[in-house]
Amino acid sequence: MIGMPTVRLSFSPAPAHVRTARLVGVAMARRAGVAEELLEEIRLAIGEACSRAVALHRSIGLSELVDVAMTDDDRFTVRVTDHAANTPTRSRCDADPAAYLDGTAQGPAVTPDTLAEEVVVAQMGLALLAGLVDDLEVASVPGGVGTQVRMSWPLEHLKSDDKGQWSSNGTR
Amino acid sequence: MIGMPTVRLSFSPAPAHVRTARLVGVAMARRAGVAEELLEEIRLAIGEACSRAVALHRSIGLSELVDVAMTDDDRFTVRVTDHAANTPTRSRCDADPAAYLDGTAQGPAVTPDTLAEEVVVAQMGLALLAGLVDDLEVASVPGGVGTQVRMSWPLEHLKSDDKGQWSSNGTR
Amino acid sequence: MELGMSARVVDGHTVLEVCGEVDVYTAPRLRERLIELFDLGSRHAVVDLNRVEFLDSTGLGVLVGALRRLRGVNGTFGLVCSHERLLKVFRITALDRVFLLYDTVEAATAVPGADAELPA
Amino acid sequence: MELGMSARVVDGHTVLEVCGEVDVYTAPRLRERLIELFDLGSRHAVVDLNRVEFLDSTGLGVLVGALRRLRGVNGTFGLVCSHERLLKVFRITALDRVFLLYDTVEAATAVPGADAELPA
Ligand SMILES: Nc1ncnc2c1ncn2[C@@H]1O[C@H](COP(=O)(O)OP(=O)(O)O)[C@@H](O)[C@H]1O
Ligand SMILES: Nc1ncnc2c1ncn2[C@@H]1O[C@H](COP(=O)(O)OP(=O)(O)O)[C@@H](O)[C@H]1O
Repeated sequence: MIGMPTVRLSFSPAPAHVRTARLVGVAMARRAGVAEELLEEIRLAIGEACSRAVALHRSIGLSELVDVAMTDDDRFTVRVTDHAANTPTRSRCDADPAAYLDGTAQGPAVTPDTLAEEVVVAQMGLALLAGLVDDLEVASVPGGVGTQVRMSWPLEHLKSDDKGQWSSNGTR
Repeated sequence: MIGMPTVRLSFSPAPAHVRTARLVGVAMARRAGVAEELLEEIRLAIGEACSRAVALHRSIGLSELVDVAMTDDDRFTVRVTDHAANTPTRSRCDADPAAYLDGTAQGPAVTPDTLAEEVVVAQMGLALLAGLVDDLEVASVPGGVGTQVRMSWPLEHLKSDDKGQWSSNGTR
Repeated sequence: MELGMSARVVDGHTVLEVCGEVDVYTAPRLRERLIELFDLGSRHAVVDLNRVEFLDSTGLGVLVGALRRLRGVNGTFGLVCSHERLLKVFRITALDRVFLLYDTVEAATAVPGADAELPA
Repeated sequence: MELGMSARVVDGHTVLEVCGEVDVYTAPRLRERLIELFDLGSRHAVVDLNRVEFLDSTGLGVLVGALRRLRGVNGTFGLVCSHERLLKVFRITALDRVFLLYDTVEAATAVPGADAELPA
């Protein structure tokens, strides 16, 4: 059934679990029949989408689980969903990285460096997602709080589903 | 919070996803600080609990997702939940494997071999779970349809949570 | 991680060397391969598990099925398994008392057998 | 998969060789290590990424932070990165125009530097 996830991974917003999501995503993509040369970008893209969601939950102290749903119907599709309310602060990260290094993007130079680094990370994360994934869609969660990043990749070869059975004659 | 899963994996009842569950379980156990020498039995135990749930769903044509919830509070705890109704057929698998080979356990010899193999598999799966896992609990899902296999293992070392921050002086 | 299999005849026994993971996902392919060999006439089979990294109950089920099938035709079915990791699985399930377990292919094929050469 | 780091001084540059995955999980340790080196007085640093298998935006953020910090004290910060897999990450984010990228440690340390020997 299209839309029904084959595998769903939900995790508390901790960096370690982003690794788990990458691991699961790549294992599933490989088994689903995605071309070997796409696996590295899938690893990176899933990591970025999940890191973004984790950072967002953590930045507002939200302990709710981040969701990753994966399906492999006609394409390998991954949906990463956060549960943070859509506020204006969420779009603060679209400045130019070079400008940030000049100090012009962040306004006065009093910005603490750790915050500044987070902004760079958010920018780079979005740049990577946009640069890596041909079929990328970012949208508000329908009828709820949060954002969903949907990405998909083509399947290279179809899966077989044959399995042998012991013949009932000749056995006893 | 005890009981709140850190990672939850749900998957359609397909054999391939049992591998995913093993992969996730071992990766999480390792990161949670479970002793290296327990990882192999965790891999096997999670695989058996998930295979059992998958086989059960498939045997009654249930496409609902199988659930695996993992927490790492004081111990590494894994809960595998199926959503099959509790019927008498579910306890058919407690005969002795040797007796099955003699043909005595299955009554008349007309039993198709494929079914017989499934019975052996179910027996061996339970034997492995019981033999491997010290802290094992099988119970009906509270207030719902299905069974939950709960397993836990001790943590060997505690996790650190330090992370450096760029000092705000000396940077610009 | 994936399953690899290769068959040869040694001293009248069909020896199937298996490597990788024999589990709920790959066991059907092991079953298929064994059926194929039995259909080709193998009556004395040895499955070499020494390069198997993982074996679960579904894998055990396939091996039990093979044992039953060859017993039914007065054949023999031996397993080569010398690593503690796998032996543990046989011990816990008491299948170490059901299967003939050998350390080496040489030991497993020392018992008399009469399988012909495999067709290419 | 895990992160490994080892530092040495080459021609007045502190060279930190990194291997494994630099990601949202391990990047904090890279940051810590760089801070440690800078606090010990390193002003001319090179991070050798040639044995890094994976680098994500959090890793990039740490590298940008290090670059900023050394720029702030008139130091230099070079990266050694010759594998296409990683270069792609720098290109997509346009950070190939922000960092000094070198193929080898030799090339990166050829520019003048004045870091003292590291304390044991
Ligand atoms: N690489 C493979 N090697 C052997 N068998 C495979 C392979 N890929 C798929 N199969 C067979 O296809 C069946 C279905 O697996 P698959 O469709 O990949 O699972 P899913 O799509 O649910 O993740 C398996 O039981 C297996 O027998
Ligand atoms: N093996 C390790 N190597 C380095 N850092 C680690 C290691 N284990 C844990 N940490 C640190 O602890 C932090 C928390 O990770 P962890 O508690 O294991 O995640 P979780 O429990 O949510 O799976 C990480 O951000 C990391 O900096």
